[in-house]
Amino acid sequence: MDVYVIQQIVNALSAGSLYALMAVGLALIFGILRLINFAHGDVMMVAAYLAAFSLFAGLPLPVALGIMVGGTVLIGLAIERIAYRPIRGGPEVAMLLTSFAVGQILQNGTLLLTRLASQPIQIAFPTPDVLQGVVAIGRVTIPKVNVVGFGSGMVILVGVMLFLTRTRTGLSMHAAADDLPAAQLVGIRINRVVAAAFALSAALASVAGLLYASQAGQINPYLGFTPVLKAFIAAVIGGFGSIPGAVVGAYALGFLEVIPTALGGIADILPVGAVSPEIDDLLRTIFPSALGSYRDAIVFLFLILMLLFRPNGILGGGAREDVP
Amino acid sequence: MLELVDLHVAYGNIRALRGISMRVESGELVALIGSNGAGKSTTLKAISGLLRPTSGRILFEGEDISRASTDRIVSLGISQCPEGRRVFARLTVRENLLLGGITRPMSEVRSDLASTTELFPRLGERMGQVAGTLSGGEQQMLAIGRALMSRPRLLILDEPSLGLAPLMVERIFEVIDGLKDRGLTMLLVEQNVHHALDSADRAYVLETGTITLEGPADMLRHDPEVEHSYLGR
Amino acid sequence: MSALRIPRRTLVLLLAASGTLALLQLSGLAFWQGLAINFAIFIILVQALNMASGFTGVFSLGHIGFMAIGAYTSAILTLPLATKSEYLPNLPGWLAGIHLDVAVGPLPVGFFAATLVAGLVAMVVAGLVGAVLMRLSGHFVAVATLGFLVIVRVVLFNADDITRGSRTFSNVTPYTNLWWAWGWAVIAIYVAWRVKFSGLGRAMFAQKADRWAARSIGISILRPRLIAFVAGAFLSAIAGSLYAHFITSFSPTVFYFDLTFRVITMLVVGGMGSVSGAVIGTALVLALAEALRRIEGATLLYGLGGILLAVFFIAVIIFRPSGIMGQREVDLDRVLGWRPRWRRGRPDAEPSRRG
Amino acid sequence: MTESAVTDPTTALLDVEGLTKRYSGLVALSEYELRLAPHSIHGVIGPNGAGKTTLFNLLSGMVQPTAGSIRFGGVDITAHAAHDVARAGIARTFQNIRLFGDMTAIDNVKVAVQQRLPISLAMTLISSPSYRRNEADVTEHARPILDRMGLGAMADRQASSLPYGDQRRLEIARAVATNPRILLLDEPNAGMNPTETAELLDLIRRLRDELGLTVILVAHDIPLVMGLCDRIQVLNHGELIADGPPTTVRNDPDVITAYLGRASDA
Repeated sequence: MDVYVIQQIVNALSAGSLYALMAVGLALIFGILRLINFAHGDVMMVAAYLAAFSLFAGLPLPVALGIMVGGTVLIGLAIERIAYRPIRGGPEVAMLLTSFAVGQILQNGTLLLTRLASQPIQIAFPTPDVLQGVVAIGRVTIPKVNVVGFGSGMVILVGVMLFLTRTRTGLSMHAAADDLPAAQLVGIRINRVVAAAFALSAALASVAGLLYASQAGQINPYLGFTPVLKAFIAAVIGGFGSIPGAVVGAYALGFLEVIPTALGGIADILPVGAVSPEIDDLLRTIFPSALGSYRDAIVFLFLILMLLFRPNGILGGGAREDVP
Repeated sequence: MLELVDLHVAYGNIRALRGISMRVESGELVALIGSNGAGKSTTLKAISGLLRPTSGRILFEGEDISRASTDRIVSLGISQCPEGRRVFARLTVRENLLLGGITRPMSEVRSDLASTTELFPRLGERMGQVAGTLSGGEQQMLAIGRALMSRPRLLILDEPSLGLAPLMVERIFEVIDGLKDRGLTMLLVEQNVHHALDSADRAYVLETGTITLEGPADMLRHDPEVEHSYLGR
Repeated sequence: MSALRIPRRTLVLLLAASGTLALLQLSGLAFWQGLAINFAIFIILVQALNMASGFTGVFSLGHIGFMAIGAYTSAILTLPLATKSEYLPNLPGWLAGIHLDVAVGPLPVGFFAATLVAGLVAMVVAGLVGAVLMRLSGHFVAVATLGFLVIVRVVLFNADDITRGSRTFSNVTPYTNLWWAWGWAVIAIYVAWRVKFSGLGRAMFAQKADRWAARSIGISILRPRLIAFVAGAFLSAIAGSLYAHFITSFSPTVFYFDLTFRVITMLVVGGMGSVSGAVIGTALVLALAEALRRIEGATLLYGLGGILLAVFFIAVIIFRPSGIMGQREVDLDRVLGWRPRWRRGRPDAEPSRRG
Repeated sequence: MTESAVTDPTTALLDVEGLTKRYSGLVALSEYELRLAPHSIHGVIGPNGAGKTTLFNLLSGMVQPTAGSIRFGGVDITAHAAHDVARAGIARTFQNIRLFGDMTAIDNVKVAVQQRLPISLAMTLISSPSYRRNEADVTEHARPILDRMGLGAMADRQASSLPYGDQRRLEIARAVATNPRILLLDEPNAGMNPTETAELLDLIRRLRDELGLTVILVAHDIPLVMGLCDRIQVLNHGELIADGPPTTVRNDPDVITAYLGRASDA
């Protein structure tokens, strides 16, 4: 029982870190441009492919990681320059649709390149040794990737927070998020600030991509879709556009996600005879073991409820309504 | 110091400015007046580089800035205090002021904080406060203070008295007069034509994208056309 | 005048279209017949999205979910009893007994009934979902409806007893032909056209332009949005049923984001809010996709088509953000030269109502 | 519009008590009171952020109050949604003009007129006789409203393409088309020159006299309000600091200290 609970907590924290890395990237860009960058998940996918192909090529790990981060950042910058800058300030739905299209390009581009490299659509990810295996603490065994994921996630997120609050570029991002034209009028180089936000966002996505691929063990061009949706949910829970909110929302989502699985398995993990057969039956009826497979549906139901009742997020409180 | 030469600006098919020419000399306070939709905001946006003119030139100390980026224009010495104040509502007063000096080295900016708060003691008392919680008048002070942080040689004020209590309007114009006494060059767009013509040296009247009148402020104040259309006498 | 009076021009057009279909039917050109059916199904989907999103400005990414509901409902309902017990052994009793495989003469009325039932089921679901979601606005409603799509998919994958889960659902009777597909497509176009130029349409477009102003004159935002959403769900489900009985085997993966994006592309290219634009956009994108598919097949560069379509889509958004038609309509009279010269040059903002 | 009519609660068309709106600590409007006499023109002045727009949003149901009540014609409408308030007979305009820009001027008015009539999807799709009668009715009602505002010639033009002053008047036309008893005008003369403002003044008076409307007006323009209104309220930081006939308010020491300053040019 203890072991089970601890493992679920570790799962939640690890998933939370992954979502946080993604959600902060979404929130950064949403804050400045009011753009929900759906292609963010595909940027993450591209990072995983960059890492995989670098490792396949026999490059040492640090070099492979460098290529992964650097390449992803370049792609993030290119997307901003080519697709998003021309429609900056346009209708929000147009920007959202553009990000879908960008996602399609990244997916199909990856598909095309893997085909040209004579690789199958689904390939095994060459997880680096440091992320393989488990850490044993007493009776609890935790996959290394989860520990590293949680640890590195924390370090990176703290770094991002410091950058955003302590540097001029960070302050400029805040200012641009508050009022873009006014930020331009004080002389902030908006194009640079937006580019910096995309670069940072892509770098965070690349770390997320490595963690995701290492956990999943396999990669395909479509793997970004679900994580970006989850990151979006995390950002909504935290109050969209708020960076600390995105982090809090991500960990909240991590915990929220393990609940259906945990409840679905609750009857199985109770020691035999701990409860009467009637209660056991009742538990199995209320929490069928299939509950875990409905996890995503439950999470999205929660998203819809959040959007309806607390659109400003759990931290948002009663912010000013959108009124004429 | 600033000269607009036959400036045309269009939004799509709509011609917002149809060839306006005006100038602001060093040390002058020039007012630009006109009703809504006459093209005042468009003129200011073109000067600050937020809009690209379709033709014509904008010269600042002889250099053509009509194609320059906004940050370049700010660093050349033109600072604009936008209509509706537009302070960074979620940042503190200090952060707002620091960002006002973004085009200059950090060390200089820090030392300028003191002189700005001297000018606006109310801001000095509220350095750590989030700008969104300031009153309308205080936000206007902050917006002017922020614009001054770039050490402009030309300060552009867009409707600084808009929506303020008459009492606060008086204060704002006291500040403007004070800046003028220090020798700062200013271009003022203002719907409060009485006040604007009281403070200004010269003025231009803009109507449907063309300049219909120009001259010393005293003269315009007694122009029958201006009296009828803008002063309501 | 009867309530359903048909203007002469419309009658002529319908007859011409029927003639074309009859010729196509007789020609035996299987490829072109298939393409024509696809075209009709996409027209229905795009008009559905046009009403739900183009008319109201509430961007729905969930309508392919209703298509899925329509496809599965209709497919299950039309399975003959014998196949059904074997194919879906764990179907709940009340569902297992229904078999809408009846025909009157050559006419499969069972299929028609199943299609209608599919549409009604989707309408009920849309009513429930929409009552909640239509309160949201902007891109939040887009993502929330995308959430609905994900929920539908998860349910389809997990409800093994009814949907066969992730396994392919096959053995569907191939009822769909040119006549069914185009009959429904004409209905979809008619519905969209009628709604657009009615008081209801005015309310939809008004709250799209400015919801606060709309509320200030007594328009309840929810009502026009919900009507459009539900009508769109009905048409999507019809398209789903036609698709199921055309393709005859499918799995939940079909009804997901790729198809959603395809339909959106067609609508945005044609012009959100334009009924004729939706048809033009559908034709254009369908033709482009078909051409690219052939190029992919010939060059073995799989993925190239998807890239080029997405690039095309971005180019449209950048260079012609309101699509080919915007919210305007093609003036059929003018195109066909039926309008007297002196009446030309009316403002586009109030398009002709004779269609 | 005599003093006694205003203070007698039985004749009040609109009766607002203790109306308060707070946003996470910030008080936008506090303990606002109003007894509005029928056929009067009532002015509300105050600087930006004083709570004038919040007041209009509360009165028109677009924002729900934290406390207080609004009674309209004896009915409590405090909790009514915005569209129900509009249907009950309170129409409004907006500080920044909010038209249905893509639609024609006549359609802007039609969509307001049609709110009195029932419309259903079924009836629309089969084009039933009642549907066609409704549509004809709507068109018939919309025309004269545009004509009254002097916009008859603009009927088929796209709303967003109209000149600024016409857009302001079209917005008022649209509000009038809902057949209201109370008309809320939010800075109707914003951006107008003195000549246009004088015409507007005349129009507002005519609306009151010819249609029997009661008007509440928010404005910055002190001379406009002083000349037009029967009664004036002054808001500052969400609080009512003065309430009475124009002459009283103009000389109120509180108003002079907090708002007017040296009141000479007012």
